[in-house]
Amino acid sequence: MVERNLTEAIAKNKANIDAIQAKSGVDLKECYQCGKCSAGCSMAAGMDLKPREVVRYLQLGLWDDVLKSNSPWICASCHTCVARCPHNVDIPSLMEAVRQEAKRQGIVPVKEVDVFTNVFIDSVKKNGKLHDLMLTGMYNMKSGHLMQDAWAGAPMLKSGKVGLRPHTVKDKEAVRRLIKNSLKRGESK
Amino acid sequence: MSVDVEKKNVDPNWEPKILSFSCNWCTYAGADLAGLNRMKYPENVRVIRVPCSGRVNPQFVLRAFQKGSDGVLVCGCHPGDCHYVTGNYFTRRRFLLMQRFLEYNGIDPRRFQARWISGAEAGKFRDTVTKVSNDIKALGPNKKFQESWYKERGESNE
Amino acid sequence: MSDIQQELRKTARELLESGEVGYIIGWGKGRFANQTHPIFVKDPAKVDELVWDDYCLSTLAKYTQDDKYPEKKIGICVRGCDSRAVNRLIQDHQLKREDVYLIGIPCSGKLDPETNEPAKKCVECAHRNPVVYDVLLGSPVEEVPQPERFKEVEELEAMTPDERYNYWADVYDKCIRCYACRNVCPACNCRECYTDQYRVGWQGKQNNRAENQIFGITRAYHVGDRCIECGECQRVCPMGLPLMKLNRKMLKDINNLFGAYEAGLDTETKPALGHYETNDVEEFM
Amino acid sequence: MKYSYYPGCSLSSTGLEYGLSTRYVAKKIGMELHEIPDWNCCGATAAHSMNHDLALALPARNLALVEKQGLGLEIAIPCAACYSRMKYAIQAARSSEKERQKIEEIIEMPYEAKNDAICLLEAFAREDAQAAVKEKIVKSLNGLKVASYYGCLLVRPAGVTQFDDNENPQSMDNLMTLIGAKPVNWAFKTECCGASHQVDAPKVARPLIYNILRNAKANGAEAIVTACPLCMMNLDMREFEFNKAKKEFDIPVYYFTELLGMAMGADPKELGMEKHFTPAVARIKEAFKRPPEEEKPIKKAKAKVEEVKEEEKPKEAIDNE
Amino acid sequence: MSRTGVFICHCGTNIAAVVDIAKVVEKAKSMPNVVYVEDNKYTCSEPGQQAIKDAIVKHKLDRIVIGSCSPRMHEPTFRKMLASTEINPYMLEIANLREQCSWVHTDREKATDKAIDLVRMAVAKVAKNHALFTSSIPVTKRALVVGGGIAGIQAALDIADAGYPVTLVEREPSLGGKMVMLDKTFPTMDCSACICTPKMVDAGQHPNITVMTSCEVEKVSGYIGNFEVTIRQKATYVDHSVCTGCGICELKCPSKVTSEFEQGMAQRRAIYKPFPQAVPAKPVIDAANCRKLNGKAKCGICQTQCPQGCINFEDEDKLITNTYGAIVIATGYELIDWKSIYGEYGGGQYPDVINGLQFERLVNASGPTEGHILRPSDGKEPKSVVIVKCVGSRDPNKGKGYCSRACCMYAAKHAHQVLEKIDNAQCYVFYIDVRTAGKAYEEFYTRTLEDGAIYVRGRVSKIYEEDGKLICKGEDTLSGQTVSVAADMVVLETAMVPAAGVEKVATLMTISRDNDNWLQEAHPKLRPVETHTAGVFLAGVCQGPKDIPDTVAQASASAAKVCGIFSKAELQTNPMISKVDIEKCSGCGDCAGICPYKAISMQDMEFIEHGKKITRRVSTVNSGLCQGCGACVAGCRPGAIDLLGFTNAQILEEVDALCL
Repeated sequence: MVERNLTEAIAKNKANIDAIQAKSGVDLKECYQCGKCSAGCSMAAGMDLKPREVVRYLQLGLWDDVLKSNSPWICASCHTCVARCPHNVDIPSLMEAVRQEAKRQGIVPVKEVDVFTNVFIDSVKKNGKLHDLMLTGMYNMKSGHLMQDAWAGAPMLKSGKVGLRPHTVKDKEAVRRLIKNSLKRGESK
Repeated sequence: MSVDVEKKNVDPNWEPKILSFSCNWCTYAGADLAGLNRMKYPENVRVIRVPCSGRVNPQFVLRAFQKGSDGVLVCGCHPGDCHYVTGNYFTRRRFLLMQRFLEYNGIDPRRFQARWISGAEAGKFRDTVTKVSNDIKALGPNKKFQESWYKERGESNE
Repeated sequence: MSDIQQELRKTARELLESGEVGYIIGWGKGRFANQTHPIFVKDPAKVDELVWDDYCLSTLAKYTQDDKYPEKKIGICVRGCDSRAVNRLIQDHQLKREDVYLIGIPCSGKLDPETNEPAKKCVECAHRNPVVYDVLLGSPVEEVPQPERFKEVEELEAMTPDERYNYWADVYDKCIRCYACRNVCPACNCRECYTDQYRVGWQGKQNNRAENQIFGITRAYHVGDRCIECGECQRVCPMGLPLMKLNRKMLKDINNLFGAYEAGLDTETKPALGHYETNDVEEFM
Repeated sequence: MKYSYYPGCSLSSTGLEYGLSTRYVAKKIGMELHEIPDWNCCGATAAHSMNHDLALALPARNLALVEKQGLGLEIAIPCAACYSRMKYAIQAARSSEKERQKIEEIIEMPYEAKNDAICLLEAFAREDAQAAVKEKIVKSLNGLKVASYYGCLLVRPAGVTQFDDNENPQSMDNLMTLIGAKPVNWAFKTECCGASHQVDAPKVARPLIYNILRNAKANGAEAIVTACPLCMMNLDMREFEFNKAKKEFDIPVYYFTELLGMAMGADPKELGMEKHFTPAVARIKEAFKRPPEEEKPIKKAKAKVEEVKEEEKPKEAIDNE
Repeated sequence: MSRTGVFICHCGTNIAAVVDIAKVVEKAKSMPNVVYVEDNKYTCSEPGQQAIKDAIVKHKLDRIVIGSCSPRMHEPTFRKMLASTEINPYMLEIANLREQCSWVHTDREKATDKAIDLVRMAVAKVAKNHALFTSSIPVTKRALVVGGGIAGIQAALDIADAGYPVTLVEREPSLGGKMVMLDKTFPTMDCSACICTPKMVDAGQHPNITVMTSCEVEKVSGYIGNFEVTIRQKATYVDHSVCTGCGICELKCPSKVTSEFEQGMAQRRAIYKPFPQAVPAKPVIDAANCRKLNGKAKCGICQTQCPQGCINFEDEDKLITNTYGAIVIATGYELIDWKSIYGEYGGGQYPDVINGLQFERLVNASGPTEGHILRPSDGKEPKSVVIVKCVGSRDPNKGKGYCSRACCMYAAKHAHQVLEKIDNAQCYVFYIDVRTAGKAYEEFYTRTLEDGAIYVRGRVSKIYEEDGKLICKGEDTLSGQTVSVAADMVVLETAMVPAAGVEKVATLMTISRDNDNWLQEAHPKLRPVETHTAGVFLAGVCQGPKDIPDTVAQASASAAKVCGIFSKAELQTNPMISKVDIEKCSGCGDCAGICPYKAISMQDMEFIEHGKKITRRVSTVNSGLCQGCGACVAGCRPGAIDLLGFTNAQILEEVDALCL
């Protein structure tokens, strides 16, 4: 690990880190690094930076490491960490803010999660409701895991759990408009 | 003959004279603590030390306005923390009524304030004093209830 | 009206003759038909001077303060407001219940001598029947609820601070500091009023607007939580100052802040400034 | 027991049996569920992952439709993800006037956040529902050891859901005792099941399911009961997947409404129970055939005896045992 | 005409740096009644005070105004100085030119104007001052100590050794408090019983100490030197004057109850001594669980078995009232109820997850397991023990925000005891920090490391039972790894919280509490054992979490304060109290209703009015009880009652001086 120059890192990234705190409503100074969040995190095993370390890196101004880390994408936002945190540090919101900022900068460490989100929203944009067949079909194709969970396809079709015809919302237009409005507003913020 | 001095152009370097009654055990100690921490606040407030905010007779507030004060601030311990156990409960009732009565008689509500400030709340003392003197500096000199009003205008209805 | 007057005179004669009462305070006629004045009847023969008509306006209870240590009981005619005045004096320990014999007379309101219209204080009266008495002449009258008890106060409150100041400035400019309001008020029962203590420095004697304002506001503040709303101060004021608007403002705030309150209905309910509740309204945090 | 009803996308697809069993049990106990006309998908994790406003707008449209429906009822929501998103939307709209107007602008519909939302489990956990369920029970699970699994979104974040305890919830356990099952005291009641990460991050998410099943098995669970279609699919499908590789777990997974339905005498097909991955019908049928538990009734009997003794000699105290 | 002297202090540069002293001196000369003005670099210093004394003589001054620091600082000093001159110490007013002027303002000109105003106000007020004289009140030289833990015992012993009688009140059936429950004490590892029980016995047998166990303070009135305290002696149904403590009754008693002393890990009888070395070593009956007293059965075996016949079932609470000169409060603490807060640690469903005091009982020789560390669930010896620190402490979200100070050290002690008593045991300590701020504390911690305790830095997130093991999931933040430990037993070092019922004691003594409910000391650094109520002192953890050395130090400190009061024959009362002008008083009684100290009573007095002898009701003030708050003065409409030192005239003068 190359030696990290903190004076530089903090000077360079102070603005970004203040912005992330404002967006997520988290005050990084409140965390005294007790580790209870990492210990209780169900997805910690798969994260390169565990929740406490994400907060620590941001406290030290190491912004780029956090942007490139897969943790914000692996986080299942199950809220175990914030429920047990002595200072109520809202890590799920922090992870969400970092994920959206990384996406904005085109950094996607876990392609599958991004694909899944986009395919999900596309399906809702199309029918107003989620169409499972389209979700798994498009996801497998776009993520490259063509045969993932294929074995489950047959039983699902047989039991009628997954139908060819999507369930749709009559006023699909209203749903599409509200999705467009939200995303348009998103860019401006 | 009305008195409408309030809203006219207030000359900028006029300094209001604000009187504050502070209870010895809490607010006066808080004010001293503000001094200890070298906090800064405007010079317009003069503090009269009283043993308890319960000692402050509402007539003193009337007297202050009559003799030319531009604002009055009564401070004491938080209810429940009074060194004399129940002093500030009476203060609260007396000034809940006097505050409304002054307003009813035409005094601008911002000219009379009461606050609970404990011995540890040096910051709150500074902020309260700063806010009160800025409010009153904006309001301009108080001409209501004042004896001096006669001297200036020469009118008398003796 | 006259049969109550007969009964009043009969009761007075019996009381005086039995010696139970040293003298009786009631209303008597002067030169003018539309006026009465307080009289003190000692001699049973003179009971016919006592009258009961539409012009018995003055409150009699305060006169007991001139004879604080009577040998015998003092008889007083008490209407609704007088009886509350007696309660007021008893609660302030200036009068003992056993020193007075109260002749209760339900009152359906008196007339203002100048206008011959019902007197303002009677129109606004919420307790026409005596709340305490030893004997009751005639049957109780029907009470008139007063929903607009604080209407005048609300009208003033609607004004801007400057308008209000100018309103009161005009009022206080007229005050001549005759202290009639203080002398007639049952709540003003101090041995030595603060206005007479010039050496302590409370209040100047000058008759200018500032001093008048200080006197007016201080007196209203002193009696505010014990005022029985008898309206005498306003009635007797030679300059016609709207003093009840001051007292009612205090009572309105006491009602809003500390709960419904009417003074003098009994001798137990404590005046608002004499006690406190730990969960009073909090505005000074 | 009248509610507006928001089924959510899963109940007409992967959570088919949850929809069927909910309908069955609701009808049985007379709980009216008025489905929201033309509701749309709540966006679940994808929406809030993509954009904060989208996450509020999608559920808000449904909430606005409920207000248009005008029944003024609470909204019962079976799926934990939809329930959580709806709660966030209501809380956001009520937090400030500015926020409420922003939501109205996005969804282009009037919305005053009048109605409250509760999860379906809370609807059944309420006094009136429990009493109604008790009346309709015809069969008992005779002490079947059931581990109730709540997942995370039902009980966390506590500030938003305000439902049961977020470390050791009991509401589903109480329902299970109603139908004769014996709730298992296990530790993974509220551990996360990985939700959509079972699809887009399987390597990391799979062990979560394994740990839950392992702890349930270690504590002697004969069945797991859930109240969320995503947890149900993950547990049921992935257990089947583990067992395909190496037969390790024999813990069928149910919706609590399925078990309630069975206890009310429903036929498994009516509830769609045969659609599970891990075979589920057998275990329930076997439980019904079990001898009713001995010790519970006897204890009751003994209590009765003691009561009698006290009644006989109320005056002078019982001499020391 | 009064001759006022004004003395303006530079206070080095503290005042002079901002306030133009010369201008203030100049202006002061023209103020009414001022005949002499002088400024001085350090007025409070010896030469400064001497300068004032000389000026008094030279200029025949009779009133003094000093413009200096806050009166809260040096008013007593200057009053003492005046006591040695022929001016009455109360003919003095102080203008606060430092804390409320020079230190808080920067603009020199405005600050100087303010200083002049403040001096003018003081000069105006001093013109109306009167000579005031203290009166003396008797001191009952008997102390009351509330709480029989080590703090209370130590305070009582020190006061008693100084020769004054002490009443030591303890609500439990025996002295000892929490310390006597412990096994060993850090850092010396000497056995707690060996150093605590001898002190308990000394207190029990000390001629000057009256031990009152199973008692609670019921009512307190009065003031320093004359506290009237009513103590409720709860019914114990055993006549301790006759009982020899033979213990037959305890053996025979049929009903078993979980023992509070043993932290619920052992049983006791309905008639019991909490622990063998109890002082007094005599049993009491717990009415709630005694079958005879709670009506469940006729029983009464203990009565029939008792050779001395000291069991009396008709015993009732007794109220004992006495006067005391000073009170020491030592009500101690209890551990936070972690079970209702920490569901993630099992919420109490795992019997082998215990708290610090339960561990102390396990490892204590007279405990339920005679000192062998055995698991409460199956009685087996735990081979792997996890200790979790800061449970409830430093956790504002779920528990308390503060650090409980002592747990770092007793956690190390527990680890040491586990490794010492259980062969080839393994002990893991989950910590955030190790705070060893005491003599030989760091060495004690290092020794525990050398014993082989593994310190893992990180809070435990979840504890759950699987396959007979307690799995503790945590993170070692130093290595960044999430870790888990399979333990046989877990000890949670939980936060200290004030003892239940401390609110009642605080309200009785009119002392306030901080926002964590600890009793509020007068000043955290300068007056840690005093309270704002004169004559009431604090000792031990009731004032905040601390360990035994600090507790004992505070106990002796409060004893010294008490002896300070008792060393004087009489106490000087505060002369600035209310006084009634009976001519103006109409006897309305409003003031009596306002006084919080019941210092005002209405008396009938004889007067001659208009030649007639009459008796009239007037208000009278008890100079001992009145604390000088003035609430009555503001409630008196004609100003018949006035507060000496802050009379209406004085304050009106001050207001006028400020505004002209």
